[in-house]
Amino acid sequence: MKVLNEMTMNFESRSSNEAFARGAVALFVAQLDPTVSEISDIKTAVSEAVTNCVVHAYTDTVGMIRINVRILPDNTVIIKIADRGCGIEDIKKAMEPLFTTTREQERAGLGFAVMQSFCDSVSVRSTVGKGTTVTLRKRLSLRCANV
Amino acid sequence: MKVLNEMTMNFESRSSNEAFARGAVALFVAQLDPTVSEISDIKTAVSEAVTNCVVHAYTDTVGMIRINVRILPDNTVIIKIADRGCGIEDIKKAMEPLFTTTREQERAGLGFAVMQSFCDSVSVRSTVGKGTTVTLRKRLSLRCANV
Amino acid sequence: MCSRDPRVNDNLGLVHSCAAKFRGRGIEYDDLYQAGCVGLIKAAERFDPGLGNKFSTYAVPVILGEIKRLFRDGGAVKVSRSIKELALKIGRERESYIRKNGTEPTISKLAELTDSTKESVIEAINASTIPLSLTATTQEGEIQTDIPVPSHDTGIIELMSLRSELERLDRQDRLLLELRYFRRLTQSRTASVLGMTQVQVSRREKKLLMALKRRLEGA
Amino acid sequence: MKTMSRGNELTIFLSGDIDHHCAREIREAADGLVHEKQPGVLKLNFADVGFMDSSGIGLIMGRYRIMQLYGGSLKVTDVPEGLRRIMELSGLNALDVLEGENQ
Ligand SMILES: Nc1ncnc2c1ncn2[C@@H]1O[C@H](COP(=O)(O)OP(=O)(O)OP(=O)(O)O)[C@@H](O)[C@H]1O
Ligand SMILES: Nc1ncnc2c1ncn2[C@@H]1O[C@H](COP(=O)(O)OP(=O)(O)OP(=O)(O)O)[C@@H](O)[C@H]1O
Ligand SMILES: [Mg+2]
Ligand SMILES: [Mg+2]
Repeated sequence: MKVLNEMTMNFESRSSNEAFARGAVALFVAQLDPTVSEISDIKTAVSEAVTNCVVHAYTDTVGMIRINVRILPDNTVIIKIADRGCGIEDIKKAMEPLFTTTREQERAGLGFAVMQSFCDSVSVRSTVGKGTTVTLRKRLSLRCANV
Repeated sequence: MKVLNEMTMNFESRSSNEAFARGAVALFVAQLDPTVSEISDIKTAVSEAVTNCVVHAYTDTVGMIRINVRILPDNTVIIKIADRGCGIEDIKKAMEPLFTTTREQERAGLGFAVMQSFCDSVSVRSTVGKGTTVTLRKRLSLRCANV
Repeated sequence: MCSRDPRVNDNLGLVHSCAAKFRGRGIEYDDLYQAGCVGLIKAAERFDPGLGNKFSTYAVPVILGEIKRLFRDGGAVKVSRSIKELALKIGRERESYIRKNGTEPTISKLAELTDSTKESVIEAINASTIPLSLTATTQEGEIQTDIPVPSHDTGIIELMSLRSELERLDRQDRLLLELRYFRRLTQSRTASVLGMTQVQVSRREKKLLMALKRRLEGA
Repeated sequence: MKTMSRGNELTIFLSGDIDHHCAREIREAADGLVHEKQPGVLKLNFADVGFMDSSGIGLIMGRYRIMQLYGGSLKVTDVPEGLRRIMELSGLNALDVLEGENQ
């Protein structure tokens, strides 16, 4: 499908950038004139994916995170969050609710469950040692206003 | 000087992206805990530079705009706004207040004057046919809070 | 919370973990937790161990769904409205902070004062009006806050007014001034563009400027 | 866009951000109104404007010219503190359109 508008950003995997990342995505999606709950769903899902990059992909280092957002004519938003970090060995297992590999911190293993609950679809591609790309898809209820 | 944090974004030169661009820069700079007026200065300057890309660099087409933001340890923010559009023939003249090449759209020819007044420094590099990069520099009054 | 179903009591921690994911989104934690508990009870009622799933795996989406419903119910509101309300609050807090402390609050201070996040403060500023009123009130009464006025270049002002006056001139005169003052051409270059002599340009220019000056001053 | 008509005075209440993206819409709406009502004084109320760049200046200058063309005048009112700097930078003071300035 034709892409109506598109944005890509690159930033370092610092926790201080988490708020920036979800906020910037929200600002971009705001063009579609969404409701509070739609924007808030998107921000929560993006936040989970970005936090995973900061916490899991680049555990003891700082690496780059890349976010790409596309707006399709049917009011669907596609958001890709990609890192070049450690990768995920067993994607299916990682996506199960309550599965987590970090014990020490207060991670609940709910990140993917939250993304799934907040988006229409979540897909994950990952190669161990190369990195992970999470693709979120959400169709907004209202028609495009400003694009 | 060491860069404390950095962000780059790429988006299309659509006027509907102008609000997104200045908003995203504001969100990133928010890490430095600025005041409302510092944020508003930065947004105004970025808006001028981005609008110039939309209006002048890519007059009858849609091209990519790239924004890079760096935060330095002395609380300075460096913002580069780059396009690969038509370029500027005479930079010195272009930067003069009231100089404008577009009459029809009610441009006042004040964009560069505004950038200069709202930032500590503005520099422009441009090659005709290749594109333009505007670099804005502003030092914020308060010390770094979260980076 | 107390239930006959042990699955409910054993999994309250799960509800806390789910509710924690929704913190800072404008709904009280207690309400999030309550909704999550409703989800947990529903999950316990519907769970079928015969299908081979772990209870928690089944329960999480149900709990999340129930919490999400809280947002959905109030959520048809357009972004701009809720943000406008926050913006109003920010404007008020900012003003009273300046009144009390004499300096501008930072974004994080404003977030603290309005019980929101730095990010939403910026978004509110981005999306709408933060009323920045001109006057501030102190105990002594109303005072005018000092607005830093940039030293303005009178040249700009004159040119600005000039430009609007130019629209009234006839084409040849407008071109002459345009070339001389906006394009900064020399008199002889201007003369050759317009098919005049340098002396003619000089005279005409002088006359035009005098007339414009009179009109601008008379306005 | 909220407007108010009193006598030969037309007030347009602008709101939100004024940038290049939305300036055209405002411009067209304002000019339509001016054309229709032919007011002696056009007032642009900036009380609810949160952000403005030079597109806003262009907007004001353009309306200034149009009002002159009609033989009327333009006033810019209720400018929030945050926008004063850009208004002053542009030299709008000299055109005597900024209302409530204590010269
Ligand atoms: N970008 C990533 N790179 C590497 N591993 C990842 C990445 N994202 C997720 N994982 C792996 O998948 C697991 C599950 O992720 P999920 O977000 O569901 O839970 P969590 O991050 O462990 O806990 P929570 O998100 O609730 O804080 C993680 O523990 C981690 O092992
Ligand atoms: N990115 C760019 N690419 C090509 N030309 C540019 C670019 N930015 C500025 N210019 C040139 O410089 C001139 C001056 O720019 P400036 O922003 O000061 O005024 P303006 O855009 O014409 O009017 P205003 O900004 O007040 O609406 C423009 O008219 C244009 O010719
Ligand atoms: Mg996670
Ligand atoms: Mg410009």
